[in-house]
Formats: sequence, structure tokens, C-alpha cells
Amino acid sequence: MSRFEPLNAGNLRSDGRRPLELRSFSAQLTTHPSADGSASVSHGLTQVTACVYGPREAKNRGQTMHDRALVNVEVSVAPWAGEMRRQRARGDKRTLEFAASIKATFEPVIQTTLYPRSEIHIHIHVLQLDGGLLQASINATTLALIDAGIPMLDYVSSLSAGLYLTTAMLDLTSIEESDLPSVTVAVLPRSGKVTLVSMETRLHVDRFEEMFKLAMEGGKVLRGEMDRIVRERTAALARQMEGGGGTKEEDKMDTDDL
Amino acid sequence: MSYVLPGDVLTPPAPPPKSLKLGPGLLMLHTPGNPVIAHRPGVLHSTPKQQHWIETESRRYIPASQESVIGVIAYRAADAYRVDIGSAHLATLDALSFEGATKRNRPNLKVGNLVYARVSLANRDMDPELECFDATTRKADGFGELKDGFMVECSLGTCRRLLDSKHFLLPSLAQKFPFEVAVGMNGRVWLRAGSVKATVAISRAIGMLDDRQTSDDEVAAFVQLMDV
Amino acid sequence: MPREAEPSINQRDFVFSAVQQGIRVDGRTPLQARQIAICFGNELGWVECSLGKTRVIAQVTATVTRPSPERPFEGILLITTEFSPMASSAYETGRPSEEEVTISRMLEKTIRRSEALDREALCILTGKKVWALRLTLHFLSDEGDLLDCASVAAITALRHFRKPDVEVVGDEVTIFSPEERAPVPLSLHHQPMCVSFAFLGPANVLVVDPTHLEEQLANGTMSISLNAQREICVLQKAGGVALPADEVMRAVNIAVFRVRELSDIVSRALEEDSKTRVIEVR
Amino acid sequence: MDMDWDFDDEGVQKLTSPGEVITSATQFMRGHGTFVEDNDVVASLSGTIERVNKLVSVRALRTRYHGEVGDLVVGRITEVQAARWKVDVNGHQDALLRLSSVNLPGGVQRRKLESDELEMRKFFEEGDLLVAEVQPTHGDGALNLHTRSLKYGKLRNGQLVTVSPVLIRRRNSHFCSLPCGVDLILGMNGYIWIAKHVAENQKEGEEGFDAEAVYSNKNDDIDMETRAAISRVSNLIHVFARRSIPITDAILAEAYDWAVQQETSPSDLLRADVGDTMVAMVTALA
Repeated sequence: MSRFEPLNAGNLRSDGRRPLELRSFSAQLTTHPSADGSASVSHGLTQVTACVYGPREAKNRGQTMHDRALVNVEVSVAPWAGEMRRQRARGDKRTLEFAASIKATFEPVIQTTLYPRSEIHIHIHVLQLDGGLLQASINATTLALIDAGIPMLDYVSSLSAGLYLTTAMLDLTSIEESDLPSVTVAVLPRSGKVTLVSMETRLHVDRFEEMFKLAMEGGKVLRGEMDRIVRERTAALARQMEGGGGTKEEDKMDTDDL
Repeated sequence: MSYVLPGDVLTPPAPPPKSLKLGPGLLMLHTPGNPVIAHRPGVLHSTPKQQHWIETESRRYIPASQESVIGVIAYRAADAYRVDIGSAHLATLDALSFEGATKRNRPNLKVGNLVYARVSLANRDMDPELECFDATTRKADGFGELKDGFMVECSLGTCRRLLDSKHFLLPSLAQKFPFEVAVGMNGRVWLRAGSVKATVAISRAIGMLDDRQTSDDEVAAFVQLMDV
Repeated sequence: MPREAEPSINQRDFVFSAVQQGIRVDGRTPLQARQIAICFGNELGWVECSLGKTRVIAQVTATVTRPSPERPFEGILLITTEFSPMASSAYETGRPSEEEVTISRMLEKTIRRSEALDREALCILTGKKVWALRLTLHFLSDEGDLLDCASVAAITALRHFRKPDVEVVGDEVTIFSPEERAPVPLSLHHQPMCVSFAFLGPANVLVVDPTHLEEQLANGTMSISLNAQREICVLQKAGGVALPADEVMRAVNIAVFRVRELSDIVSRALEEDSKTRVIEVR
Repeated sequence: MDMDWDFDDEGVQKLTSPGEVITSATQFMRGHGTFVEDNDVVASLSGTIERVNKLVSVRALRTRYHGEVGDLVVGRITEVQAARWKVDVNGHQDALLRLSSVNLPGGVQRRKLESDELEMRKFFEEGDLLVAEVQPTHGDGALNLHTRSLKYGKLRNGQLVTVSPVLIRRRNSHFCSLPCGVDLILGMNGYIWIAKHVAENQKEGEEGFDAEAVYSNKNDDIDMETRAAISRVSNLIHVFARRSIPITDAILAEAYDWAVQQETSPSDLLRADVGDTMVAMVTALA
């Protein structure tokens, strides 16, 4: 086995980034016009698409709740997404767990009580995987929910962090993930609170805090980037609706007409 | 007191008396001699008036007419509530079966509220029905919504023991501090005391009484030592 | 699948207001855990662990198999979790519920991914024969915090278990029955165990070792696996209520103490048991 | 933070996104798309900020239909239940259409019979399309519809196009007739019905009106020319919707004329270049 050097003498990572540098982040909204909301997000070579349907009449009426909407999450990973072609079974426990944590992350953030007895269905499709599966999925879901016009208390932005010796680094690639202790966090940027923390590798308690807090800070930065993309799109839509329409009608939610 | 097991044959007096009444756990077979058999394990109770029944230490409630139960509102329909009383099926509670309820003025119960109600209809082929008043006088009679407080669950046997006025637990607790309690025949006890500590103390005492590994003496000692 | 009935509003309000005053319904304080009891069976590697009324059985068995071609030097550890309606009517056989998936994945990560077991020590003959250990967890009763109880049971069972001694001469492998040679304990790198928390009420009061009722009412839960050397192995806060970072750190520090306490309890129980057990060859 | 908070009366609309503090809750009231936290009105949607007196709301630029009383909607029956139908109107729950809220054949005065309840599929069946009005709702948010007007009821002789509900503006009448011989029903829920023109003397209440056909499932004869017109209009709507341009009868008539002048076939309109030219032409005119 060849030795992998996470950080070389020049303080650069295997892909040439500085420890706290993020991979190039890009996002696109309304990638699937047939869904109520959709977004595609990429962090470097990791690419995830999320589609949101709803709030709509629940398909399975037995599961509905009288006082809030039901949130369903389904995750599928393309067999070609990873380094090796691998078909994951539908009921795979890892995938189910993954879907459950996405669901639990968004349930308290979406204002579900506005839609009793409805259902919000989130479908996440992982197209390319090079580390940061959870962060990309959460960020894509946030954007897809915003695209669908579903009211949320805040953005949820997520980022992973790792630790090499004593140096913390952000936004790990798959090779870094397999070699370093790493944590993924999801934050609500406005309150600065953390909604998801997931660490699956061994790390001394004293080393944890620095990495954890850096990931939270990074998450807040990422929110700025997502917000910029959302605003651009919203502004473009608003422009089209204004200019393109050519109507002189009031644009307000006018109640006089009733 | 005599214990019976399922299948035990009890012989009633030769022509069965007219007043013979068989309660839960007993069954008369339609074979020659009309033997009565037990179909549950437990303690056989009888009254001089030829009423017989078996008390069982079970946790599953089977609704019986005129029993008082504690239910949790599970659904709201237009003119009735569906109530979970711990039985196999949800019970129906008509929105008008409350004291003073009219078409215009109905109680406004939410899903998750507790009610103390009486089983007005228990038929094995139909969902049980509840009422929160005395159907003849239309008075609440102590039934209705249970506000605040806490609910603990215990076995049906423990509930029956608590309902026995000679049982030591509730009077001995009452000497310590005042509290309100409603005991349902369906293995649920609602209680409300002045402080959180007192409520927790009662619920723990009931929990100990329910636990077969603690004896009554230990429960009594717990109540004595309780510092509220 | 019918959902489990939600607790009544009265119960919810009471639990929340009580915990605000630092009292829990069973009389504990927020950071107090229930009494843990460990008992051993006749066989080595059979452990029943109870936490209040929550009960879990763990059993370890070993067989000899061929290693996987990718890892010829390593033995195999298989963890199976058996949920059944026995533990609680909320569990169904067949399709696992979300809680079941979370618990079994947490155990998998705590014990297997954290390399608690020295799998290379399970190798008998490279590429040909290795020990395959099977750790089975049976959930008997769910009164809350199944995960912590199961992780204690699992680690205790792994420490309690002994595999038959083997001798390798060339390609010849002899496995000795317990009568011939004393079986040997497994080699463990470390002993991670889980500590779970729930956040209750409008102020999100942190409580340790939640009961079933508290789990149902919680705004969020969090589980941390650690070993006695203060190393975090898994930290899982999958959504739920959002918390300030310091609250997460506080939970981590509480968990450090709790795990040390649990390790002592496990060690003491194993010590007690070893006094009553004769393993040496007569 | 003391945000100088002011709306532009003209020009750029103020945009916001979830979690952003809009203003203080002590001076303003929260409307749709906002919530109050720590004395601040915070946005929960990404969209434009709107203010009516003291009421602040945020309007998302893409969302499902949020019903309001008096809205005209086009819907599709999804289920026949006891004395009511469930109707998909692109909302967050299916809307309800009670048997008592429809007109039955045989005149307005006709009483509902028990036999009607058993034959509800004679009136509306799963999959049928209809136009209806949103009624005041009571209870838990599901919309109630009614078709108790001769203008409303079952739809035939045409085709359905769905767009985002934000592209349909509220107006005096949602029933329009285009000069090309096509009738439009612009449902506030984004469902648009395009159908063959109904001649004035065959409208409800006129002598040519066929009362028995109200619940008919059979289309009338439609000539090729009308069919082409219907598909051309539907493709035009698609083109506008994809570019998020609000749909009105004026803009459609304009575009239709342009398409006929250019002699484009209905299917050509869906080509990106043709669509772009068309949109550029039409919006420049307006």
C-alpha cells in the first residue's frame, strides 16, 4: 500500500488546497422542472441532486399527521458514483440511516405545522462521490426546499472537517476521508446552532473541539455562497416576471378583487 | 380465595340458579351437565348472589360496559372523538356526551388530551363507545377532560387494587400531602398534586406497587420515607 | 405500519415542566443514569445487561472459516441485532424501522468501525483459516436507551468470551477443546461504549439515559461512543433540535465521565464472575 | 442592527431568503412567508418582500398553489368518497368538492336525492377535469370547492397545461376567448384549460345550451383548424412558462399572431431558438 500524505511540507493537501480551503462549490436550482423544487450541488468532484415534491396530498394516508406535514427522504446512490462500480440494495442499512438523518435534520427546520396532513417528499440522488456525501446532500436539499418555496426557519449548511496530526482541514475528499478522523456538521447559520454532528472515526476528545468548531465556521461561510446563488436566481425570476409580462396589473397580493 | 387455571371445571349447583351470573374469565359450556369452565388464570371471586368472575393480572384492557376508563384523544372527527383506551380498537366518544354540551357549545378537546369516561357500550363486534356524563341525569359525575397532572400506566390488577377503598397506598399518601387521582379500569392512573415532586413521588409509588418484585411492605416503607 | 401512539399532552407538559425543575419522572436528576446490572450465563460470552427495565442479551460465538480474499490476515466479526415485537410492540419483524436502523448502525460503528476488536489476532493460518466471531444482540425489553444497554452488553460479552486455543504446526491446525487446554480471551484494542442523551422541553434540558417516554417526547437525541482513554469513536447527532456548539461539548464531557463509570462497572462485573468460574484445565 | 428598512416604490423589488431578518416585529405584522423570533420578523422563503400597510409578507417565486377564497381553479378528480370528491388542485392537500356544492342536471332547484349519492361517478369520475371556485373553508386547511354556477363544472373539448401558479395573476375574469377561436380558463392554481370556443348562443342559459351535456364525457366534433389552434396556444404557454413570464390572454393573442405570421408549425414553437425570438418580439411589443 502506498503511503498517502495528507499534508505535504509546503502545507498543501493532496489536491493542492490549503488546509482550510474549500473545494470549488457550485449549485444550480430548478434542475428538474417537473419537481416542485430541485437543486444540484457539487463540491469538487462530488455531485448530488435533490428533488422536492410537495407539500402535497400524502400518498400513504395512514402515515399522515394531524398537526404537521410528513417529511419523507429517499436516497439513491448511482452505482457508478464511487471509485468502484457498486450497486447498493434498496433496503441497505447505510442508505436508510443516511436518509433518516437527513429527514431528522430538516424536520425541525421546515415549518411543517403549516401543512397538516400533507407530505413533503425529498429525493436525493448521488451522481458522483468524492467525499462529503452528507454535506453535499444536506446542501442540495436546502436549496431544493428553497426552490420549492417551502418555508424554512433558516438555511441548513453543512461541511466536513478532518484532522491531520494537529492541523484541521475542511471539506475532505474521499481519499482524505478514508485516512483521517473526520466530522460532518450541519449548522443553522443565523443562530449559529448546530443541528447535525456526525463523526465515525476515532479521535481524542481534546482534539475534537477545534475541528468541530472550524467545520461550523466553514458552514456559515458556505451559507453565504448558497445565498448568493439563491438571490441571483430569485432576482432573475423576479425580473422575468416583471419585465417579460408587460402587464400593468398590481403585483401585490391584492384582496380588493375578491 | 381460590386460584383457577384455564380449563378448570367449576360445578355449579345442579339446576343452575336463575340468578347465576358469569363474569369475565368464566364460560358455560353447552354440553350435558352445562359445566362452567375458567378460560383465564387468576383468582376466582364470588358473591352470595351467585355472581362469579375471575380477576386476572393482565395488562391488556378488554372494554366492559359501565367501567370507568382514562382515554387519550387520538383523532377528531366532525361530531365525535376517537379515543385510545388501551383496548384492541379505538373507542368512540360523541362530542355531545358531555355535561352541558349542545350542538353549538361543544367541548373543544385536542388530539392528545386525556379524558375520564365511562364505557357506555362494549360489544365484541363493535367499537366500544364512551360517554363523559351520566346519560340519565346529564351531569358530569366526575367525568370529563383531565387537565394538567400526569398519567402512569400499570396492570389492570394494580388498578383494581387502587380502586379498593381498603387499600393502603392512596390513604397513606394522602396523609403526606393532598392530591387528586383518577383511576381507570384500563390500567391507567391520572394524578395531580401540588408540586412536581409530589406527583413524581405518587407515580413512583404506583410504579413500585405495579412491580411484582417489590412487596407491599417495601412500598409502604417508601411512602413513609418519602420527603416531599 | 401503525405508528406507536404518541404520549398525551398531559404527560408531555408534565415531563417538560418537571425536567425544568431538575426532576425526572422516575425520580432521577437530569444527569443521573439508571442502575445498570450485568449478569452472565453458563457459557462464556453470554451476557444479559439491564438498564432499569431495558434488557439486552449479547452472545458471542466463534467458528473457523476461510478469510475473505481481500483481507487474508484478518478474522471476521459479524454483528447481528435481533429486534422483535418482544422488546416493544413498536418493532415489527421484517422491514426495520428508523430506530432499529439507527441502533444497529451505531453498534456497528462503535464496535466494528472503531476497530475495538483486534481482528488480526483472529487469524489462524493466513489466507486459509481464521476465526469468525458472531456477536448477536437480542433486545428483550425497550424501556428507553436500548443503545447504551446494548453497547455495554456487547463489550462485556466480547471481554467475557474466550475462543478455543489453537496450535499451528506447518499447515496442520489443531483446535483444543476446553477440557484439553484453557480457552483464550479475545484481544481488544479498546472498549468503546455508547452514551445517549435526549433534549427535553422548551429549554432543551439535556438528560442522560432517557426512558422510552423521554425518547418519544425528546426534541432531539444524541449518542456518543467513547472509550476509557477519552477517545471519541462515534458521535452522532442526526438532526433534531439545533444546539449551540458549547452544549455539544458539554455532552461530550459528560459522556467522558459516564464511559469511565461504565468501564468500571463492566470490569467489576467481569472480576466478580471470574471468581465463580473455573476456566483452567483441571 | 438598525436596518433602514424601506421599500422601493418603483424599480427593484426587495429580495430576501430564509433566515434573514426583515424588520422589527414591534412595528410590523408578520404575513405569509415570515415568522417572528426574538422580536424580529424573519423570512422563511426566498422571494420578494411585500407590504400592505403593517403587514409584511414574502412571496416565493416558485411554489405550489396556496388557495384563497374566491379563486377560480381548474382541478382533476382523484377520488370519489362518501358524498364528496377529492380534487387535485396542485395544493398541499387535495381539495374537497361536496355533492351539495355541485349543480346536478335538471336545474338549480333540483333536490339532491339519496340515489345521487350512489351515482356520484355519473357526475364526476376519477380523472375528470373541472373548473370550480374556492369556498370559505372551515377547519384544517383543506380547500372546499363549489361548482354552483353555470360557468363552472366539467371540462371537455380541450386540453390541460400546467404552469407554476405564480404565473397566473388575479384578474376580473379568468375565462378568456382568444381571437383564434380558442377559449382559455386560467386557473389560479396554475392549471390552464384550453378548449374549443363555445358560441355565444350555446352558453349556459341561452337557448342553444344543452343541459344534458353538462356532465357528458364526450367531446364535440372539433375540426383540424381548431385542434391546431389549441396545440399552438398550449405550446405558447409552455414557452412562456419555461421563461417564467406571466400568462395573460393579451400576451398569448400577441404571440399567436406572431406565430401565424411567421408560419411556424405548433411544434416548432418548442424549439429554443424559435421560442427565444418569439418571446423577444412579444415582450418588446408590450
